[in-house]
Amino acid sequence: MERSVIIGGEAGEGIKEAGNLLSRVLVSIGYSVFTYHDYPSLIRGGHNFSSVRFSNEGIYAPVRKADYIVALDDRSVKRHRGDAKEGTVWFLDEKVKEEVEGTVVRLPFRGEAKGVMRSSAVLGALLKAFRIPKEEGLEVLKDLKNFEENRKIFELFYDSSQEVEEIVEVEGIKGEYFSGSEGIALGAVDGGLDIYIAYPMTPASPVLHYLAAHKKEFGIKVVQPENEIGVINMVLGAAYAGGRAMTGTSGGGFALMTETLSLAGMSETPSVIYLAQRGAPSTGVPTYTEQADLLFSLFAGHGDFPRIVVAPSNALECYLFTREALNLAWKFQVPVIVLSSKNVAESFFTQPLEREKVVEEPKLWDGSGEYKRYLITDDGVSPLAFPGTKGAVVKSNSYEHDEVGITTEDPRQIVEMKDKRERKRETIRKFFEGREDTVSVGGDLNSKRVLVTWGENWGVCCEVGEELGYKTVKPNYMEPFPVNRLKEELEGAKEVIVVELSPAGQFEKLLNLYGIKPTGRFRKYDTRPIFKEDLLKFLSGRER
Amino acid sequence: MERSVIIGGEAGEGIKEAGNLLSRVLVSIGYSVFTYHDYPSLIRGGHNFSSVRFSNEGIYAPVRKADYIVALDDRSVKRHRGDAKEGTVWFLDEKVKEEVEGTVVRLPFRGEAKGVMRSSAVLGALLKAFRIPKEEGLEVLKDLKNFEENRKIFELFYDSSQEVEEIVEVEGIKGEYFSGSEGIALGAVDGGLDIYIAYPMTPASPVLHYLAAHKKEFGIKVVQPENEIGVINMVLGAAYAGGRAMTGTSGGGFALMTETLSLAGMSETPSVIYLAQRGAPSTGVPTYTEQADLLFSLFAGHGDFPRIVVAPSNALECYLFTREALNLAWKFQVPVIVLSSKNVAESFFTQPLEREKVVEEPKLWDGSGEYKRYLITDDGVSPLAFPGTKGAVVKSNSYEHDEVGITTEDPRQIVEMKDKRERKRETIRKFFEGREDTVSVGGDLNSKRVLVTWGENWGVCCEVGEELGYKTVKPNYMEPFPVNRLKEELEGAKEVIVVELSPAGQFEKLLNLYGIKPTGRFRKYDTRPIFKEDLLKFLSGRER
Amino acid sequence: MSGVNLKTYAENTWCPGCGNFGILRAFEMAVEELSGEIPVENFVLSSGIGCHGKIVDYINLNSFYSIHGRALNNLQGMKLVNDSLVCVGFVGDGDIYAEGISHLVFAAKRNADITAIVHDNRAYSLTTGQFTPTSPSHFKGKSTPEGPPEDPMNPILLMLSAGATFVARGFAGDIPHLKELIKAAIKHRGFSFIDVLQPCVTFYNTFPYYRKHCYKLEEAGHDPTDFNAAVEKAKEWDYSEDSEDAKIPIGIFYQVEKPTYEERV
Amino acid sequence: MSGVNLKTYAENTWCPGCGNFGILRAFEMAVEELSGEIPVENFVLSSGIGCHGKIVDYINLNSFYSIHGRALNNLQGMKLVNDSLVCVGFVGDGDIYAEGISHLVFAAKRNADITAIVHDNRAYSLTTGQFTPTSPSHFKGKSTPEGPPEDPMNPILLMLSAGATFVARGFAGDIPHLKELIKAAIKHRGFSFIDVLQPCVTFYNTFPYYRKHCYKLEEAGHDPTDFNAAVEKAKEWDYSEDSEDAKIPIGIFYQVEKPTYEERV
Ligand SMILES: Cc1ncc(C[n+]2csc(CCOP(=O)(O)OP(=O)(O)O)c2C)c(N)n1
Ligand SMILES: Cc1ncc(C[n+]2csc(CCOP(=O)(O)OP(=O)(O)O)c2C)c(N)n1
Ligand code: SF4
Ligand code: SF4
Ligand SMILES: [Mg+2]
Ligand SMILES: [Mg+2]
Repeated sequence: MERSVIIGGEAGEGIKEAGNLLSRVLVSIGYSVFTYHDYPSLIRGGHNFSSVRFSNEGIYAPVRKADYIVALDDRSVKRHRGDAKEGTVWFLDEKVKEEVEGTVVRLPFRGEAKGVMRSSAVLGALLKAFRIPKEEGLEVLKDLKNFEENRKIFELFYDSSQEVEEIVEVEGIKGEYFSGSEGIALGAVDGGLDIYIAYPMTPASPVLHYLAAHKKEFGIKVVQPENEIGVINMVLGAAYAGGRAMTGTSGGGFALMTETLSLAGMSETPSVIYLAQRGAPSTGVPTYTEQADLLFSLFAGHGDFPRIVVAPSNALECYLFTREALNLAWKFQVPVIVLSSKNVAESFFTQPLEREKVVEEPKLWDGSGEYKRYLITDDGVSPLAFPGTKGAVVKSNSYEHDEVGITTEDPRQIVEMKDKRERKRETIRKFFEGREDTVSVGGDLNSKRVLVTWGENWGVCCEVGEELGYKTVKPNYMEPFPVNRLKEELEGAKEVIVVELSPAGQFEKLLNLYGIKPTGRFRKYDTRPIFKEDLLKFLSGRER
Repeated sequence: MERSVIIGGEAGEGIKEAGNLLSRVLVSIGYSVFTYHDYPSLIRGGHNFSSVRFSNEGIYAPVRKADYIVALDDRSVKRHRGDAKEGTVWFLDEKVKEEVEGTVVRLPFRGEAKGVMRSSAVLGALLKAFRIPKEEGLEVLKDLKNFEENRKIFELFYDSSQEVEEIVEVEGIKGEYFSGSEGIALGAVDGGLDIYIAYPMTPASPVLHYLAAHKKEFGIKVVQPENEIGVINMVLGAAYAGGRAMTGTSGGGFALMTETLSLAGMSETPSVIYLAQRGAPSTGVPTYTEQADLLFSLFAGHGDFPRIVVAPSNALECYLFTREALNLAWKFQVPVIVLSSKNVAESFFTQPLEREKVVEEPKLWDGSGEYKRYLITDDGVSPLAFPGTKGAVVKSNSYEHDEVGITTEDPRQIVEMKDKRERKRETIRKFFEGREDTVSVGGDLNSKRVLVTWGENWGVCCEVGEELGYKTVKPNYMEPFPVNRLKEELEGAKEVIVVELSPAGQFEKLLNLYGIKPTGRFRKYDTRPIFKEDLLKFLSGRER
Repeated sequence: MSGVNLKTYAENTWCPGCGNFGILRAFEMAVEELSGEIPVENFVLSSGIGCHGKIVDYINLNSFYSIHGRALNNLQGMKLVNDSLVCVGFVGDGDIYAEGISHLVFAAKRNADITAIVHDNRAYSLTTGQFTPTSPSHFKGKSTPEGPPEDPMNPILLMLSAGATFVARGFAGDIPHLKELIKAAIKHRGFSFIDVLQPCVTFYNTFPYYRKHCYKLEEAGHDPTDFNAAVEKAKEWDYSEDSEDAKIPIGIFYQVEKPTYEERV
Repeated sequence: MSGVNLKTYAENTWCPGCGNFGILRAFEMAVEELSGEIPVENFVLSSGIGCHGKIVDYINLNSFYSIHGRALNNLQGMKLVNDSLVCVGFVGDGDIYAEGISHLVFAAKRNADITAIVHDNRAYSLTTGQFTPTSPSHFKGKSTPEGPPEDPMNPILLMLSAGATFVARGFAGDIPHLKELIKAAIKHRGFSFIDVLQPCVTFYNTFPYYRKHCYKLEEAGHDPTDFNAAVEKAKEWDYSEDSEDAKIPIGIFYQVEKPTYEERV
């Protein structure tokens, strides 16, 4: 059993909230829900919509077509007429003039509810349609600020709307309903975060907002400095002083951080940057998606230095990979980039989330002898000490330096330090080598036809792969790139189709760099996610 | 006939000037001179040296060992004792205490001459040693500010020093003696430069200084803004308004420009960035060399957009490639990066320089109809118009936009614009495809053993290649990468050795990306140039 | 000069009632009134990113829709290569008091012959309401639910000390007055700065407060050639005060003639 | 407190006679005198890139040798996670008045509890002598052979208007006085700023001029709690004047107590 619901209207009238409220009810009665939120870059007006897809089996991808369409205005009808199926049920605001085919329920959404409160109206109408008991709705409304007002509106619409079909409670809760952004935030906290330092930028800001709202509960500091360059340098300062620090931004802000990224590499300062990709280049299409910062994230910063880039594809991976990212940064004293994109960050997933603090102790100075910040070691990792430690003088340096951290221009010392950092790169590579989980595998596991993808396309690839008989493969780390593990999974494949959201094919270039030559490609770059129908159509086209 | 001379002393006492004065004399009597200047990051004291190598045949690479060593202090003797051969003649300041073997001439350099004036003393001593007539020296001194004082010192040392061997005048002037930086500056001017906008950064600053010193003569403006972000945004503004603008920086400054690089890509604003690499990461080893910004320069900036990256390897290429860079930027309305490194920028070469203005007219609006800044065209290039044009409203945009330049979030328009930019990428690729000069070839042309390299290593590879029987190959454009042309030259090679100055092997990664798999590698990363002896030793080591 | 068509086909997506409409209207009127002296094709606008930035999509004049914080430098580049251009930057308070503060300070220091109109709504609005450098410490934004842990900056004072040769404050709710300020700023040779109090009806609706507390410097006998008096007036309201007896001066605080950057380069 | 060994083995590569030696000496003395109250391991230094930046290689204390323009933010990050650290930034005039001006303005606005010591030699010296924001317009640098086409900024005035709670000027040629300023700055809770007139004997030897024209604010009866008086004193010498009757005040211009950023976050 699977259904999908589109809710459309203007920015500021609770579209996203309606989608999330509905989703939460569905999750609470046992469904797996995937919610895609689509909104342009404006504050009031325009056209927002949320697409809530739910099923009694796990789902992680958006679909275009909807069984139910709620339209608060004419624009929503126009935009989504093409998303209707035969039998789609429409819930229209009573003032809507556009004509639609099929079943129509007219309700005074705008007349009876104001602004964001309309979300409760929509919830009432839909729960009634699904014959879901009122109480289920009240349970999720309880958490709202204006519970009483919302309750009234909800009940008004519940009572005055129509039943359509019964969405029954199903067995077994499928998980928590949470977004990639929430996963990132919680992962950071459980990875030992002390301070989150960020400048607002879509689609990374939800992490900032979430952490700011809960900073007391989490026992962390959250600050917003003057600009991204200020941000990343505070992050490095905090880390140098022993605090686990992290920031989040999107492509433009990340670009501004790249000089300091190189400083993190040279000074070997642990740091975590969450980079949420969006429509690019430049300001681009800021509230929509793309995967065209991949090569930038891998090669940003002048000079050679090791880094780690992890690429979660859903909320749970956001949680797990970010938690690991903090530990990796401190284990290896390198910058770690958590690379997501708008539809990882802002979509909501239903996944089991078992929170657990995992804070590994980094390699620390044992207190004996003279402290040398850049002690040459076999694995390239030097013991850490922090300012304030009696007997240690901790000297960090952006110049090439000797073991103590004092500037050097001596060719031999330069080579020694560069070799040390390159050994660290190798240590990191070995750390991941052989780890099964560096690559995810799904779809039809025995197929010789393979979809290879990364990030937000994972859900849709797996689902379509299963339906059409493709194996699906995804590297979870982009650096160090799990080339052997990936080749293992691609061995014997007759067809290797790379699926990505970059017009120039950045992921394919990365595969090429490691000697992997795909036989076909699906590139989407209208900045919208790959809807299930898109990929089905593309692959079916190929079969014929 | 080939000789090499090392001149060593402290910063501030005219070491570099001595090297250049000597070189100019040698060039004026028919020699090809290559001069390597080695200096640490300080203003007074420390140890500077210049290595002047000259021959009656063209030479373009540094050697370690010297036939003549001038040492103004003990440190210079200690540093260069290992650079002496059997028979090396030493010119020591009379106060030097360190012992040396072989012929020694002691002179009161420091006693008789002050600061930078010591360059004339050294020149006097060396010209006398070479039995080069005094007049030749006076000819080059003439251009100095304090000619009279310098003349006196020069003559004093000429008269009081000793002859060693005769360096005769040889036939045919080999060219102009100029540095890569001067090549860049002159190339920019002859490519139609209107304004140079830069923030000081070693080793790019010499271009700023040279252009500032000659701005009236060249009829250009030269300005130094508050920081690199300010710089690159002025560059874009200037270009938008119709001025040919360029900037120069090194890795850290370039990093700061990357957000705006992406803006140049999106807004399709012609712009030229001269990126002079140095010891990295971070502040690194600022007055020394490296080639580890290659992949950064290729992938910097968020999102996909076409760019061009040219990589000159000597002064003449600096001139030619920069002149072309300005024209390419305007022809295709893309950012063009001129990628050099310290020893291209600051070494001096003897090469024929035939200056010629080459300023191609870009694709301009014909004045008919409504002006559309981003008109969709087959080749992806839209006609330009500039503000101030009657009847045209010129709208540039960092957001995704429609043809007029107004922001759009419409998926179809987004795809259209991205396709347009990708078509432009293809137009650029085709423009270069089949052009012989996208790759340089040298050394032993018939050999099946190949050295493949780029940038500053070209000279040394060619020379060693010729001596040891290696063909040498160098791409002159890193983007679009001349992969076919390169493969053509590598066809049938039994051995392909990649020579580069990056510990992590960035150039090799790039070759891998295009399916080229070297069989061996020589990576140097002590931030010093590849001296001829280094490569000879490495390759001879392989043979055994 | 009603012959000038300044409208584009772009859909206006500002919230109904937004202070930005006032700035747009005042600017359009200024351009119309100036169009006798200044050919419209010589106008170039540039903007940052934010609600304010959208203004360039709505005006049918040359424009460079820049990135966050950089518009003033784009304009300086233009002016350096074509002195006949009339360069106007529409920038935001987050945009130019935070991200781009270095460029603002230096445009003033240099006396670059451009005009900066700051849409000072004291919020990062397009990114849904975080505090900016001019938000008061009681502003509850998404990144600082209890208010920013720092006091607001006083951009008027900052510009005076940075060397700006035309320093003014306008109010988006007083269009005729703002129009005159914009005209004066454009006509001023050298760097002109207008901090426009622009209520954001969604995240920080200051309309009622400003309406009540703003008064006009020119009506109060202020002498804009007196630097010390300008400093005093700048300090009269410090962007954190929200009391009932606050007095907020609008108008020209300071204006002086000095050679421009372009003349000196 | 002669037990503190503050020297490192790094070779000092400043030009003989450089004003930086005076700053180094004054700081060493200040640390020694403070070492009874402040454990040496709690000091953290950070610096920009330039001749000034080398100072951290020469002092055997914790240090973060940062990149051009960013040291103050590294320090702010440190202070936010460990309030017991005593954070001192050695920054350059090119470094923090040009590249890093945004960070300076905001460190002041926030009242971050760190100290900024600006080695103000009015030149980019390590990059061989270009003009900086405090170079006078007659400074003939390599990028502006005829002098910069802009007037210098007045960092004292700028810091006052940005909200700094401790604003001072020192002279590298008066070590005992500078030492006292540094001690006062370090002890001040909140953002402390010292513009140190630091002659660069190679590119801009201002020693004779400063020696002749500097006078001490504390000896002239200046009241550092009076903001208006501070502004007046800041304007007394504007970094462009080089006449024979210039008077250059050194000492504390302004000091006021305010909650720090770290307390408020
Ligand atoms: C480098 C960079 N950082 C962050 C952003 C995200 N961003 C877009 S608009 C904006 C807020 C702008 O605030 P303001 O300038 O005050 O404009 P307003 O929306 O209030 O008019 C921010 C931070 C960006 N586009 N670029
Ligand atoms: C981002 C960046 N831009 C430019 C440089 C080059 N640079 C190094 S030192 C310096 C000058 C510093 O001047 P100042 O801060 O006044 O220091 P001083 O040498 O005068 O002490 C510059 C521009 C750099 N290191 N990083
Ligand atoms: S959010 Fe505020 S500034 Fe933006 S359009 Fe709406 S009212 Fe105006
Ligand atoms: S160049 Fe100037 S600032 Fe640098 S060390 Fe020499 S005298 Fe000091
Ligand atoms: Mg704002
Ligand atoms: Mg300086």
